[in-house]
Amino acid sequence: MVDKVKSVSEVVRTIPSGSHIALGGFAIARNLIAVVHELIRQQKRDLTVSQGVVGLDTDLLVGAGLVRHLIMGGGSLDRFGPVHCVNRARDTKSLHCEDYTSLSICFRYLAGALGLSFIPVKSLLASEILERLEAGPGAENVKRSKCPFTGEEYVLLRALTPDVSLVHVQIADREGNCQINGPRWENEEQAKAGRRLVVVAEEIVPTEYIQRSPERTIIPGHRVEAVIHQPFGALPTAVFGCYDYDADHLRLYVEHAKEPERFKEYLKAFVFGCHDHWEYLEKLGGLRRVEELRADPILGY
Amino acid sequence: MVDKVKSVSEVVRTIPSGSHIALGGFAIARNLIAVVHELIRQQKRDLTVSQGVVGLDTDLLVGAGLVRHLIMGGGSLDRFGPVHCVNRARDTKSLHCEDYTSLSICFRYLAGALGLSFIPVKSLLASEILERLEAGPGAENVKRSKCPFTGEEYVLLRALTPDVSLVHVQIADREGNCQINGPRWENEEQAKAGRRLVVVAEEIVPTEYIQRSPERTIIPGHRVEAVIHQPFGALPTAVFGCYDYDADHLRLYVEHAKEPERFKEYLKAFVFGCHDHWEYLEKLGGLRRVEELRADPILGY
Amino acid sequence: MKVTEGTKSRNTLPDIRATEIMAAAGARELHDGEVIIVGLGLPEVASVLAKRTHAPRLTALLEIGVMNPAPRDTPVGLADSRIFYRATCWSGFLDVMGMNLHRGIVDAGFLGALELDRYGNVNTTLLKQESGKIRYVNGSAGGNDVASLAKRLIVIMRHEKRKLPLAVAHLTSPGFVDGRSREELNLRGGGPSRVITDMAVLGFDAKTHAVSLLSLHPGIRLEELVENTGFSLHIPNDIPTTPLPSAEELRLLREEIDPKCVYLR
Amino acid sequence: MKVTEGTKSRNTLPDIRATEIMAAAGARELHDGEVIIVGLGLPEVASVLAKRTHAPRLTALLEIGVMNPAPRDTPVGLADSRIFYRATCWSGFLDVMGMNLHRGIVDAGFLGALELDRYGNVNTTLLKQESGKIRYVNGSAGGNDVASLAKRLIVIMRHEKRKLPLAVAHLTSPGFVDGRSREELNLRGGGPSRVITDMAVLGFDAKTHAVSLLSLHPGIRLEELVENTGFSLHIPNDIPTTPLPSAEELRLLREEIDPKCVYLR
Repeated sequence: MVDKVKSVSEVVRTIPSGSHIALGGFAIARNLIAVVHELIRQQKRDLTVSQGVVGLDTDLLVGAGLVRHLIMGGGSLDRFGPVHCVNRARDTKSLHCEDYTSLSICFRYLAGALGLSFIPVKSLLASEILERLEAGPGAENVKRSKCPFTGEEYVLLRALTPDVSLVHVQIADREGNCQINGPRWENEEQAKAGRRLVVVAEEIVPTEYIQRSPERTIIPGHRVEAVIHQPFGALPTAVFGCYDYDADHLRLYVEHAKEPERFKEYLKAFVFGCHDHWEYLEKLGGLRRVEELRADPILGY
Repeated sequence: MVDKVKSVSEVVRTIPSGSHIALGGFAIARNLIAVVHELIRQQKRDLTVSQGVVGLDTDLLVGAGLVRHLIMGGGSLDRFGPVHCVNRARDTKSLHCEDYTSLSICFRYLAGALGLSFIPVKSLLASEILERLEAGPGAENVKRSKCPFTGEEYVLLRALTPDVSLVHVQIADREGNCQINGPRWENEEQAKAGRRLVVVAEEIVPTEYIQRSPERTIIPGHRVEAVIHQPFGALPTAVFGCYDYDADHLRLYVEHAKEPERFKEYLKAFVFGCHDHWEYLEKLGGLRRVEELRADPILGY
Repeated sequence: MKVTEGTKSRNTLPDIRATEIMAAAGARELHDGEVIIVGLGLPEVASVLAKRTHAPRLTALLEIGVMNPAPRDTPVGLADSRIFYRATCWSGFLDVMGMNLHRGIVDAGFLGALELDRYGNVNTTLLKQESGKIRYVNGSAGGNDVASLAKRLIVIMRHEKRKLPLAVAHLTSPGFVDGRSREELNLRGGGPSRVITDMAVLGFDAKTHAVSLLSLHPGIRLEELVENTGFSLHIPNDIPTTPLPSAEELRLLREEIDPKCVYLR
Repeated sequence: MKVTEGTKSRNTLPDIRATEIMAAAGARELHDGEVIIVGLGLPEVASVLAKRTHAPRLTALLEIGVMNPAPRDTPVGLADSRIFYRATCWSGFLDVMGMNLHRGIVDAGFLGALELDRYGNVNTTLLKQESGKIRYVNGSAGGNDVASLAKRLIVIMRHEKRKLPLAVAHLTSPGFVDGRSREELNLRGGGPSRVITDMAVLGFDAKTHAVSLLSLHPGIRLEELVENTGFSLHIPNDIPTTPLPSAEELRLLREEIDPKCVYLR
């Protein structure tokens, strides 16, 4: 058994500026907050970021000016608001953006995970999403073609193989065998598409725990390069079965994200002003706050 | 909630001769024995059968002369012997056979499950398997092509969409939500590739049981047309967590399967000579025998 | 879906909200035994109403990988754990959007829209301001996939002139683009079948594929509708009135499905 | 793998079985930290031996969807529940063969063979009898996939003339077909690297891609080897002797890994 448990700062130091990182969050669920804060503190620049449905994690990275190229299927903070930093960067054309859809980005990761350099899809046709991809930086990743057996028209998608895939999970052992509770959106395909794979786990369990229900291992340990153990590592976003989203902090975030100047204040207070995720959790209200947010074992939130 | 529980004879009556059926067994594990016996009793003819790694179920069907066309990735009864009936039918050319590999047949099912009419694969190239497919009845299902992005040479496979996919599972509710314990080989892709889907369950549980661990639902109920409740429905093959294979009966089977005349005796005694699966279980040794084979809860066999 | 009052007399029946009429009209579009993909908000409310009335065997899928949830508390979005509760299956995009939607077994997609044009094309990506300036919004997520692949699409949205333009500012999810058939567009799904607004139920002409009026909600005048629609739509000689929700439907909506009026405001 | 004694003096060292030499030689081909796909029988025995000696961090995958099993009882095949025991992951073909093997992260495939020819092509599909009659056997299962896609392939088999022909009766799994490079064959995997028999360890010439002798097992004479090989193979001037299993390796094999001699017969 290999012990792969590392600190977040240690792992982030191994991710060079210019990398393509894939983030496993979805809107306000299981976001890679601890990692993203550290990427900002270490000022990793010119990143390419890919994500199915962009959430707070990517919004933070884009707002902090670290992202050059964004590959996304959509984005929102659910009813808390849109992803202001991402949308603003797009409005002002300070970000290259390749738009896909939930299915087509999942298929691009699936192809990557399976070692296929391309995969067909029946979405995107007759849409401006496809036209814009063909006219922009996505042109090298899509191609209209026909099925050789049925003659049906398809879009062929190029596989997406991020340099580093990052996913937040509820449970991992020290080798990286991971369980994910609740729905998994594109986590499995995205994780396995990565050339490198890092997981952030709420809880580290002995391998014997994994061996009791191996059908629940979504990511097997041998694929994982590092395991970051960071309880509450996704706050203010939710982790099913562990804790609810912090609605107060999400509202505070959205208020700040609306305005570039106020966003800088947010970064100063909650990212640059914190040495690590533990200090950040203190700013969120510390033990008392996380206990308020701790999930009910039956409801999962 | 729809109650989809039906008897095996009721379900088999809805499968016309000439159908393409996909079987979820693997060698000597989770074979569709109760269904296959009933297909033989009802003399459903000219079947196309597809399976990843052919086991006892398909060997029975082929031996009984019901199969016209076999699509397979391989076949064996593990150390109990080869699939004699299948091999003999191939030797005497009384069976059209399309040979694939574990991965390529899984990809054909995956394409079917995803609604893709084709999918690329990097297996089969430079092999006689591919040459024989191209020269025989498989010619319309494979095509060499290049990746439009990388130029890499691939084999494109046509999707496989069986008329009826059948899978043996440990647990289902009355609507057809299924859990599978142990490894799942190509069960999920094969089941979801089917135009119709029938499951045989060892145990029927209330839907509330399913709702306690929805991450374990491998096949969702709305995909399922019928649920056959048949405890010990896979004997003499094993069902992980429920019972071990019946080694004595497997040896007896292989001895009979070696010779066409003796195979007829086997069918007479264990298939035609039994009105239903309960009678067959009595012939295997009834309650006393199944209790001997019942799985240890820790070991699963 | 936040309701901001416009210039029109939406709510002529003081006891029944426009959103309640919409939810009931939406529920009536769903048939028992169907498999549907729903977005959050009124589509989800309408699907729960259908399930509790005439369509108990409806299967509801959420793109994130949730089937048949029965939430106890009102979720704020698809990523809210509240909507995972008591589901019968948790999987992911590949299963819901791939092995169900792309597989061709989803009978109806039920979504909201930022803009919808006369051929049922939907925009959820960006808005063009009068100055010509572009403001990005959420993008497609599963919207384009559902519009492309579901056997039919039901859209539920506020009836405002700027939200129903002649042509959308960005064609995120195709309807009958340029009035062409779905076959011509190489799309598998049947395309938009209904648009349910707070003024009317709209359909699509079988030949021209353009939006046509199917029924006006009680108390809405035809002139109001025309005034608040950005394109000319086919209007039948006899205009039916959208049925009001029944007393039982209202009770379910108000007491059980959205008692806190999160989506029925 | 049932052992039927041939015409050769396989077992010159009365205390050590040929299968034990094979298992130890196979284990030495596996390096710590590698990801391997193993077939049942001697490949699995060898991989467990490697894991218990020099390669504790070896990851062993079974195509059926089992990772790192630690069986307590000897399984009769891949479908035997005994080999599912204490695994760290249960999935399926798509994960093991797709998301690992086809993804290109499997360092070595370790399989048996019915026939293997001078370019390392493997047959597991059929046998041609001397009468010309064809007898079908098991087919490929994962064999072709592993041979096509693993970074290198290790084959373990009995050394018999009919099992090592000039050309296989059916090319199920490609090696260096017609002596061509893997690039020319459009195959991703590196191809066969070792053939471990009960007489010798064989390799492949970097230029000709033909089988060459790497070492003879203790007590095996070169003439015997040549006599029992169906093709001419490159023989070095100095022929090394395959190391015997160490005392500890023998103890592990006999007392812990296959105490009932199911595979080490």
